[in-house]
This record gives sequence, structure tokens and C-alpha cells, in this order.
Amino acid sequence: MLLVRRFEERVLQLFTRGELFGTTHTYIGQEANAVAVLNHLEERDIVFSNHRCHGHYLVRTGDAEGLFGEMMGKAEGICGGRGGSQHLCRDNFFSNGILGSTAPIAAGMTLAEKLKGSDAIGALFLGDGALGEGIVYETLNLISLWKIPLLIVVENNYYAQTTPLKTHFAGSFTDRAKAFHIEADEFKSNDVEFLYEGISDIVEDIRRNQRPRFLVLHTYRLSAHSKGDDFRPADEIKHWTEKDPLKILKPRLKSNIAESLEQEVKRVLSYAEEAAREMPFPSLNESQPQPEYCLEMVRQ
Amino acid sequence: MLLVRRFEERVLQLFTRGELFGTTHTYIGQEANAVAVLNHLEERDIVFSNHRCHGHYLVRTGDAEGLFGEMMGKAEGICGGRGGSQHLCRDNFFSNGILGSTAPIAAGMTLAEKLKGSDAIGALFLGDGALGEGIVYETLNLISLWKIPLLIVVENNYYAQTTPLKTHFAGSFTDRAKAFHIEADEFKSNDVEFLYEGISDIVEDIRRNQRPRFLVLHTYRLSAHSKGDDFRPADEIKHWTEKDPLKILKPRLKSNIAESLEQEVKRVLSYAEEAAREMPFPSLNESQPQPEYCLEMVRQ
Amino acid sequence: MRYFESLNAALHQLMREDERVYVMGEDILDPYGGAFKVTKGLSESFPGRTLTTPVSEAAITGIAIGMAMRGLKPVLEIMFGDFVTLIADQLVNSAVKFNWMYNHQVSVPLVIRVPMGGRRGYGPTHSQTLESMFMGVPGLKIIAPSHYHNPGDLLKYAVSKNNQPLMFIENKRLYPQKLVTVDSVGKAGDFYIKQLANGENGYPTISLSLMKNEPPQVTLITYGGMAPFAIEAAMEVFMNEEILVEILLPSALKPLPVKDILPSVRTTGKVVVAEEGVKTSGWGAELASVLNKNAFNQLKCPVERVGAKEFPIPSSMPLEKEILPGAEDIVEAITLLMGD
Amino acid sequence: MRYFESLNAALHQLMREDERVYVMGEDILDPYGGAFKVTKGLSESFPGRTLTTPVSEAAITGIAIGMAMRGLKPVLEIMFGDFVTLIADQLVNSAVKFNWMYNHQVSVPLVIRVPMGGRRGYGPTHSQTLESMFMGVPGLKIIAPSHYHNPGDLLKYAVSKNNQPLMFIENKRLYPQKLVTVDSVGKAGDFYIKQLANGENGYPTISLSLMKNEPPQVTLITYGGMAPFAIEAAMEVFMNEEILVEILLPSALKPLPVKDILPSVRTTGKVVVAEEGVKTSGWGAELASVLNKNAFNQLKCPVERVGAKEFPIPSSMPLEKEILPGAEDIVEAITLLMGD
Ligand SMILES: Cc1ncc(C[n+]2csc(CCOP(=O)(O)OP(=O)(O)O)c2C)c(N)n1
Ligand SMILES: Cc1ncc(C[n+]2csc(CCOP(=O)(O)OP(=O)(O)O)c2C)c(N)n1
Ligand SMILES: [Mg+2]
Ligand SMILES: [Mg+2]
Repeated sequence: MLLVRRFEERVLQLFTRGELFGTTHTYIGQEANAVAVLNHLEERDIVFSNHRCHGHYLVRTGDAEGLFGEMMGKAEGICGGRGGSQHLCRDNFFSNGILGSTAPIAAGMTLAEKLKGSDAIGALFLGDGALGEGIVYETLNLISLWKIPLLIVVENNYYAQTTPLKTHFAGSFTDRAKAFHIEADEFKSNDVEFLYEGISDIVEDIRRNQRPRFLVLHTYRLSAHSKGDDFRPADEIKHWTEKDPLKILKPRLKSNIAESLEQEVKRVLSYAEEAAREMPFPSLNESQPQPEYCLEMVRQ
Repeated sequence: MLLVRRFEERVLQLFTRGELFGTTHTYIGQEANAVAVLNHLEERDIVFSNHRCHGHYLVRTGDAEGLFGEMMGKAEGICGGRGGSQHLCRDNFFSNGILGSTAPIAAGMTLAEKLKGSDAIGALFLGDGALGEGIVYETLNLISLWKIPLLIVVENNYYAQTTPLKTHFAGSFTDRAKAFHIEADEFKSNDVEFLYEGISDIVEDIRRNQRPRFLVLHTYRLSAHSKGDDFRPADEIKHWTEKDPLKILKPRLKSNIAESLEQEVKRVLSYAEEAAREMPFPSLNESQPQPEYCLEMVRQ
Repeated sequence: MRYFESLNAALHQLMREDERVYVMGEDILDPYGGAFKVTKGLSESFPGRTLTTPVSEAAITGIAIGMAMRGLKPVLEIMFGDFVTLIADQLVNSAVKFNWMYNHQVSVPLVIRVPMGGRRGYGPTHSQTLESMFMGVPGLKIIAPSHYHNPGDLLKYAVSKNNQPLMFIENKRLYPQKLVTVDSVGKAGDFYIKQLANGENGYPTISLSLMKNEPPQVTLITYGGMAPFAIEAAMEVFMNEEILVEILLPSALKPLPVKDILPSVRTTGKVVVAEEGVKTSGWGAELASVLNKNAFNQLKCPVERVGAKEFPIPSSMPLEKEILPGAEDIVEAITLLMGD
Repeated sequence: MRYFESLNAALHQLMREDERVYVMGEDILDPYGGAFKVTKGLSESFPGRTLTTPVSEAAITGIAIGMAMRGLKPVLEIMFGDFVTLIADQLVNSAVKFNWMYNHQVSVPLVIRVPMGGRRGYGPTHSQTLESMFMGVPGLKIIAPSHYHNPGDLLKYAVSKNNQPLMFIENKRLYPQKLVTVDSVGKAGDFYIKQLANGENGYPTISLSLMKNEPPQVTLITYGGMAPFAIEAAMEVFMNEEILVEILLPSALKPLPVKDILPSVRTTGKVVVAEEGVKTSGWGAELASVLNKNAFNQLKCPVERVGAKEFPIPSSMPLEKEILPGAEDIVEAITLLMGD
């Protein structure tokens, strides 16, 4: 959790210094979700994340170096610099930048595992905004009908980009899943230990009973949507700053442990950042010949 | 209701005789729905129908001649023969052949009327199968958020083409709307008078309170999906034949009235069919010059 | 054997021989067996691997993509080609991108079967020829056999030898057509048949000529459902005006089999490109541009393109006939070229 | 005035002058004012007619279609052009068909604004140039102003004078660019500027030349976000090799303004067509085919097409630069032509 937070803080600095390409969406404030969910999963399980994927990725893989490299557009980044911040892939971890489009794909991967007789399950992360996309409901119907062991995690941070929940969302989160006969739960907490406990049975049930579940985690992002401006009310942000998951956790750690964790994370991240900085940039020639399907012939 | 039934029976005969183009989806068995819903609407209200639209169209307009002409591909058909069976438009009546795609369009037309200060409402017909399309849920969210006075009528005939409901549909019809905070009702009856009564308040509420409603009508089609084979169990069809809406209504009519209705419908339809047969075929030159956007110039 | 039977037999064989093959789509179960019967019998023989789906084109495409990413070989039927608009995002922003964007960590061997085309009176939303929308999508293959090809063989090749998203176009009017068989002297009907790029990449181009040793005067390039009209037109201009046409029927639309096409074009210098889809920015636009570039000095006159007029496809058959290209349009184009 | 400011001012004026105009899209409300600030201030001035929407591209397009059918004039923003895949069905199977298919009983005067293009490092799903997918869609207009046009004027024309679905392409890299103004002798920078088809159809083509009275040797046709690279390339070949290029910047992609283009092509006989999108089946494919047909005798060598290589658009800038076409690619194409 600390690693994610400190990573993201560096990312914002690197952007300011112009060392990163494109854009980014930081996970600051939502870290408890990734930790609580992903620590219940096995290596063989599939995780499909979204545009706000750094936290999910780091909790899953710990690979800060690869992610720094990817965001710096380097050949040794996770995807050779091709994907950038929101298009990641490593082992069983994936993310993509088209909201909602990931839902059936995650379902299909999970279904394939089920059909092959593996007991791997899938986890799909969506935001409240992504629930605006119709394909999510097509997928709910299908995973319910076909009993696909997929956990859909909706991280409701009360905003889709700049649009408040009540402006873009009608009705109830959990009812949207229950209408398809998918069991749905929700938690409103940034207490990682509490969440971890609560989610345990859900993941267990998915694996054991080979059926989908829907999990809504109400939370808040403490930084801007991407790098840019943040127009949310100051007192709202303040209210949630009190509930910062790190703040909740910290008092439970012995102070010297907290301190040494900070030091270790700092060391790891400094190293990773530096290593990424040293990586070469990719080039097309090295990376792949122009593919077969570009057949326009050379001039005579 | 009788007009619709006898029209469709003729349509099936005309297909057998090769007088019609393309394909068709008859409404036989579902007629009570169209009658019960559409008789509550005003002329200014908007109706958006689907592939199974003949019944809706005839109840709305009585225009058998135009529909025959359209299905025969004639220049004086409803849309000049361009649309054919499933792409109709006249006054405030519309249909289109892409399942679900009609939902936001009907919502947008209805919204426009609301924004213009008219008190027209909209009615959208969907089948159970069309609820597989994600765009329906995007629309549910929007009509709820924006309080669009649209009545969504789901005609559940327990099949999407050849696929039984339980193979393509998980969960509950009404819950799918309620999850978006849209009030939802359902009726399972082919008794047109009973339905007409039941729907009255719903339409009234939509118009008065300018909000959407969702109405599920469970019914059955007594003919094949289109012209082709019908693989449904014989006893299932038999069961529903007993509930044929015409059979339910007939005993309530004096027998001489029933008989004279039959005669009148026969006369009307014979006339309409013959008139359609006499119509000319369309041709491109008459109908429209090649549009401006085809600009490839003539050869020098 | 008919076109649809060839495809059906191929699916049976694929499923029999490779248990990673899954066939998916709307209404594909027996006894119905799919809107065009291509999937008939599969659900009886392979019930667990024949998945009939809800009416959710986008999501079932996504599910098939996911399955392909995990080592299965899904073959997805989109009931009518007009609905490819609904799967455009899954195709363009996911399926074709993943292999390269994820730096080759995954591949997506997905075959999507798409019945395209009009001339059945189905009207504006069930008659289109939309493959040209996807001709410019990097990472996608597009294959469209005619009845001079063996569609089943091509489908088998596509499913078993292919490692990327592939759109397999089947023209609806070809389904009931008998496959053309070549006799002992290499003829089918009046035409000598040659197979170009013989299996080189599994998607051969077929060449048809009325004379064996005489050089053709015009090259007519077309594909899929236009093949019967090409035959008709070639016969007509030969009978009436003794113009000798070589017909080329590529089965691959993307990548364009330029190597199969250039020799004939360089011989004749006169080219007609015909397609059922709209002419503007169609398949023929790319082809004409490529020929302009690669056979500039041999072209004696502009490449003539034949295609649909820019209208929706109407239901009324006489009107549809005016809008979709037919043999007369090809004849007219050939005659125009010969005037030069 | 900058490109995005011109569009923004146009929207303000449109909404002020016609209360049928509605502006819709994701995250368009103030103070944010839209992802690229084109809608800034609208929600403060016209709160009831500035509709921010859920993340539902397909449905909001449908809603806008419905509004247009009932006499309103919706202007819809799709936040990133990459998401046009999500609205493809609404566009292709509804919006563009209704007028003709319903026998002219309705019309759909819908303007969809679409920011396209890369070079910002946004990566594979936020950088594409996808308009060529829609070049062959009957009934659709596609407009794409450069900063040599007045994008605001074009948008105003599109909204107020147009009666059919129209895709309005805005290249993201142009947003911060200053609009080019022409001085008293008709020059902007080093170039003489002429406006072709002067307002004839409201979507003019701009011609740029380094010399006023000397005939150009090469015609370079491009649009939108490629304009700056065209300028750079034209300067370079002139400085280094004294090659005189006429640059043509159509603002209409569909229909192609063939009449604006032919005179220059017939003069030079040497043509480069450049676009940011993928070359295969791109805008240039149609254009090259049309030129092949309409200027066959004047073309001295093949039309050279410049476009993106067939890959997804990577996030890494150096890699993106290799894939997207730039000034060097245009220079190379010009040099090649001059070698003929
Ligand atoms: C299909 C699609 N539409 C729009 C966007 C642009 N976009 C990126 S993030 C975002 C808001 C997403 O909100 P939410 O799902 O709640 O996730 P959060 O950012 O709050 O974590 C939007 C609209 C996109 N990436 N994909
Ligand atoms: C987007 C789309 N997908 C598939 C089809 C083909 N199709 C036409 S009718 C139909 C079944 C529709 O079932 P339902 O909505 O229940 O209506 P019903 O036919 O039962 O009245 C299908 C799959 C279509 N027209 N549009
Ligand atoms: Mg959110
Ligand atoms: Mg049904």
C-alpha cells in the first residue's frame, strides 16, 4: 500500500519534470481496495484492470521498475513502452483504456480457464463511471448464465472524471448486479484489514462454487482524475483525507516498523526509478519487422 | 386486433406465393399487447417498434395498404419500398431492424419533445431477446437520470428467435429496470381488456409526472419466428393456443358482431392487398438523384 | 457440395480434431443450426463446445477474445454482417491491438465468421457489405472466399494456422451455391481455372480465363459474392465483342495478395475492380491505389471501379438491383476500358 | 485566436443564436469545460442546453439522433476519437440511414465532434485517427479543418446549414495552435494562401504556395493535423532542392472536393497524399483512386501515399514517431516523385 502511494507521488513529480509520456490516473486514496482484493488471489488467477491501474499492478507484481520504465516509454518497460500508463500486461495481469470493454474479455479469459479445468478465477476492476457502458450489462447477463467465476470489483470513488456520481448514475450499484441474479456486496471503508476480512468469503465462494460475484467498494481518490485540475469541493476532499487508508493503518504499526517500511519503499523506488531511467528507448526495427499484412510492394 | 391477425395471415400466404421481398416476423398471438398499449397513446406521442412491427403499425395507423405495399417493395408503400417489413416510418411511428439500437433514439425523440415543451410521451417496444443488448441499459440509466417520459414495453414471448428465455436471460425483467430506479410492472395475460385497464395508470403517470416506466408483458407468438421452421415443443404451442387473445375476446362479442367484423376486415384487407399489388415499383431515378456526396467526377 | 455445406463440414472437422475449437454465436444450436445453417449438427456432436449466446454481439466478441487469449480457438458467428458495427470496438480497440500493444505476451487467434451481402430483400439493416470499414485496421486479416475457392479449406486454415484476429466474410447469396469443381483438363464450365499463390499462405487467388494460351486483354478483379456476376460479364463481353478477360478472385482481402494480381495487370494494362460494397473508400480504392503505384507504367487507362451506389440497401428488389452492382455494370466498365 | 478557442466561440455563438442547438458529451460542464476545453463556458451561459452525460457513447449518440429527428440541433462531443468504434452502429445503421430509408420523412442534422490523432503519448486507445473507417458510409459527411481554415466558421456552417449526420474531426495537436491569418498581400508566413471553392459548399480547400506566379511541380494533398508537417516538408524541399510544392488542405474529407484538387494535379502531374491515419485503405486510397481516374493522362508518376505504419499507436514517443508520418516522410515521397 505504501509502495503504491509513494510510487504514485513520484509519478506525479516525474510528470511535472516532463520525464513521462502521455497521461496518468493515480490511485492515491484507493489503495486499500487493491490490497484487500488482490491478496486473496492466486498467481494463476486473472486480473483485468482499467485506466487507474498502477495500484492494482504494483500490488499484484511489485514491479515498480517495469512500470516506471513503461511510463517513461522504455524498451524494457512492461510492454516495451508500447502501452504506457493504462495498457499493461504481465503474466496474468492486464489493463486497457476503453472503459467497460474489458468486462467480456475478462469473462472470456476466466471462462477459458474454467473450460480447461483449471480452478483459476478472474477479477475485473471497474469504476463507477464505467458502469455507464452497456457492455458491462451484457457481460453480467453472460457470466450469470454461464456461471463464470469472475469477481467484478466496482471501485466507486463518486466521480467519473469530473462528473459526480449523482449526475451520471441512477439507481443502485448492487441492484444492477442482482437484477441478473448475481450476488452483490458493498463495503464503504478504507480500512484495509476490515476489507481484507470481508472479501475473503467472497473470493472463496467464487472459486468453490464457480459462479460470479459483484463487489462494490465505496472510496475516494485523493488526487486529481489525471494530472490536471481538480474541481471537487475542498471540504469533501478534506473529509476523505481523514479516511486516507494509510492514515487508518499507520497507528496499527509500531512506529519503528512504519519508519523502516518508509525507508525500504524509498530505497526500492529510487532504485526502480533510476533503473528505468537507464533503460533504452525502443525502436521499431528492433522490436518487429513491418508485419506481413502490409504488403504494398516496393516500387519497380 | 382482428385486422392485425388477418393481415399477418395474408402476409404468410403472400410469402408462400412469392409476392413479398425479404423476410417477415409475424405478431400472431401477441396482438393484445399492441392494442392495449397503443390505444392509450395520443397522435403526438412517439412509438418506436422493432422487427416484429406489423401489429404495432396497424394498431397505430390502420394503414394495411401502405404496409402491404411496403412489403411488396412498391413505390407507394410506407417508405417507398425502401424499408420493407422491419424498417417502417409514418408520422410518429418508427421501426428499425437492429435490436436494442432503437432504445436511445426513442429516448432522444421523447426528450426533444419534453425540451420543446410538448407533452408528448414515447413508447418503445422491445422483445426479451433485445434485452441482451447493452445499449438498453445505457438508455435505462439515461432516461432515469434525465426523467424522460418514455414507456419501455418489453414483450416477453419466451424466445429470442430460437433461443428459449432461460438460455439467453438471467435474472428478472422488472429488477433490471428497478436497478436504475425506474418503476416497473408486469402482466401475464392475453386478455386485451384486462391489459388495457392495467396500463391506463402507467401511461397517465408517465405523461403527468414526466418520468419513464418499464412494462413487461409476458405473452407468446403463435407462429414461427419468421417465415421458417418452428422447433418449439408442440404442447407448449398448444398450451398458448388456448390463450390466443382472439379466443379470449371472441366470447365477449355478440356473434353477429364478430361475424360482421370478420367480413369488414376481410373487405378492407382484400382491398388493401389489391391496391398494393397495383402500385408501381420504385426506381432510383424517380426517387432521388445520386446524392451530392458521390462526387467522383465523370471521365474526361 | 454447396458453399454452406463446405463450411459446415469444416467446422465439424475442426471441432473433431482440436478440442480447443469452440463455436459460438446466436441461435446456432440444433435443430435450427444457425441462421444460415453453417453450424448445423455441431451442438449435437459437440454440445459442450457449441455455445449459443444471448443477443449481445459486443460481449460475445469480448468473450471470444478472452478465450483466444487463453489458448482456445473460438470461431464466432455474427448472425448478419450488418452487426459488425456493434463489435467494432472489441475488434479495433482490443482484439487486434493486444498482441503488439502487450509486446507479444499474448495472441488472439480469433476467427469471426460474418455473412455479408444483399440481394435477398432483407433491407437496409440486413444486407450490407461492410468489410471495407475494417480494411485499414492494423493487425486484422480479412478473408472472403468465393464458390471457386474451397471455403471449408480456407476456414480450416484460418482456424488452425492463424494466430491473429481474422474476419471471415461469407456472402449470403453464395451459401446455396454449388462449389465449382475443376475437370481433368483444368476447366470449370467454359473457364480454365488456375490457383495462384498455390497454398503459399493458405488463401489462394483463383484465376479464370476462357482461353488457355491467349493473353487476356482485361483483368477483372473481384471477390466473394461478385464472382457469379464476373463470370456472366466475362462471358458476355467475349460472346458479343470477343474481349478476353482474365478474372482474378482473391480470397484474401487484407492483406491484399498483390503478388497474385500484378502479373495479369502488367500484361493487360486494363483493370476493372468490382465489389458489392459501396465504391467510395471500398476494397477497390486500396487496390486501385496499389496498382497505380506498382503497375503505373503498364496501366493503359485508369482502373475502373465497380461497386454499390451510395445509398442504404433497400428492401424492394428492383430498387436494390439499381443500387447494387451487377454483371451489366461490369460489362459497362470493361467496354469503357476497351474504348481507350 | 487558437484552434480550440475558435471552436469554443463558435459553439457560444451557435447556442446564443439558435435555441435548438444543444451541446452534449462527457465531462463538458464548467469549470472543467470538456477534456479539450472546447465546450468551456457553455454550461454557465446555457445551462439547460449543455448536457453532460454518463460514460455511454453509444446511447448518447442515439439520444442525439433522436433529438435531431425532432427538430433540435445537437452537437455531440465524443471525448476521444478512438471511441467512435462504440458509436459505429448508431451512426451506420441508424443516423445515416433514416433519411433515405424512411423515404425522406425525417432528417438527422447531427454534428458529432471527434478529437482524433496522436503525438501526445496517450497510447494505443487514445491516439488513433479512425475517420477513414467511415469514408465509405453512405449519407455521412466528414469535415476536418486545419488551422489554416477557420474551424469555428466550419463548425457553424456544419451545425446551421447541414441536414445530415456529420463527423467533425479535430486533430488534438491542433487545439493549442494559433489560427493562421493572411496578411494584406495574401500571405501567411512564407506561403501565399488561396481559398478554393470559396465558400461554395461552406467547406473550403486551402491552397498554399511559396511562389505566386510560378507553376508548382508537385501537389501535396493533406488535411487537419498533418498541415504543419506539410508546411515543414514543402519548405525543406524548396530550400534544399528548389522543388516548388503546392499544398492543398481540403476541409471536407467526404465528399472529396475533387473539383478543388484536380486543377493543381493536372498542372503538376505529381502528387503526394498524406494523412495521419494508417495508409492502407485510408483517405488517401480513395483520393489516389479518384485521381488515377480523373487525371490519368496528366499523372507523370504514381500518386505517393504517406500515412501511418500498420501498428497500434504506442505510448512511447520515439516509437510513436517512427509509426506516425512526419515531415521527413513527406519529403521522402516528394523526392521520390521528383526522381521520376
Ligand atoms: C469508453 C471510454 N469512454 C470515455 C473514456 C474517458 N475516460 C477515462 S477515465 C473516465 C472516467 C472514469 O470514471 P470511473 O469509471 O468512475 O473511474 P475513475 O476514474 O473514477 O477511477 C473517462 C470518462 C474512456 N477511457 N473510455
Ligand atoms: C443487433 C441484432 N442482433 C441480432 C439480430 C437478429 N435477430 C432478429 S430478431 C432476433 C430475436 C429477437 O428476439 P426478441 O427480442 O425476443 O423478439 P421476438 O422476435 O421474440 O419478438 C434476432 C436475434 C438483430 N436483428 N439485431
Ligand atoms: Mg469513479
Ligand atoms: Mg422474444
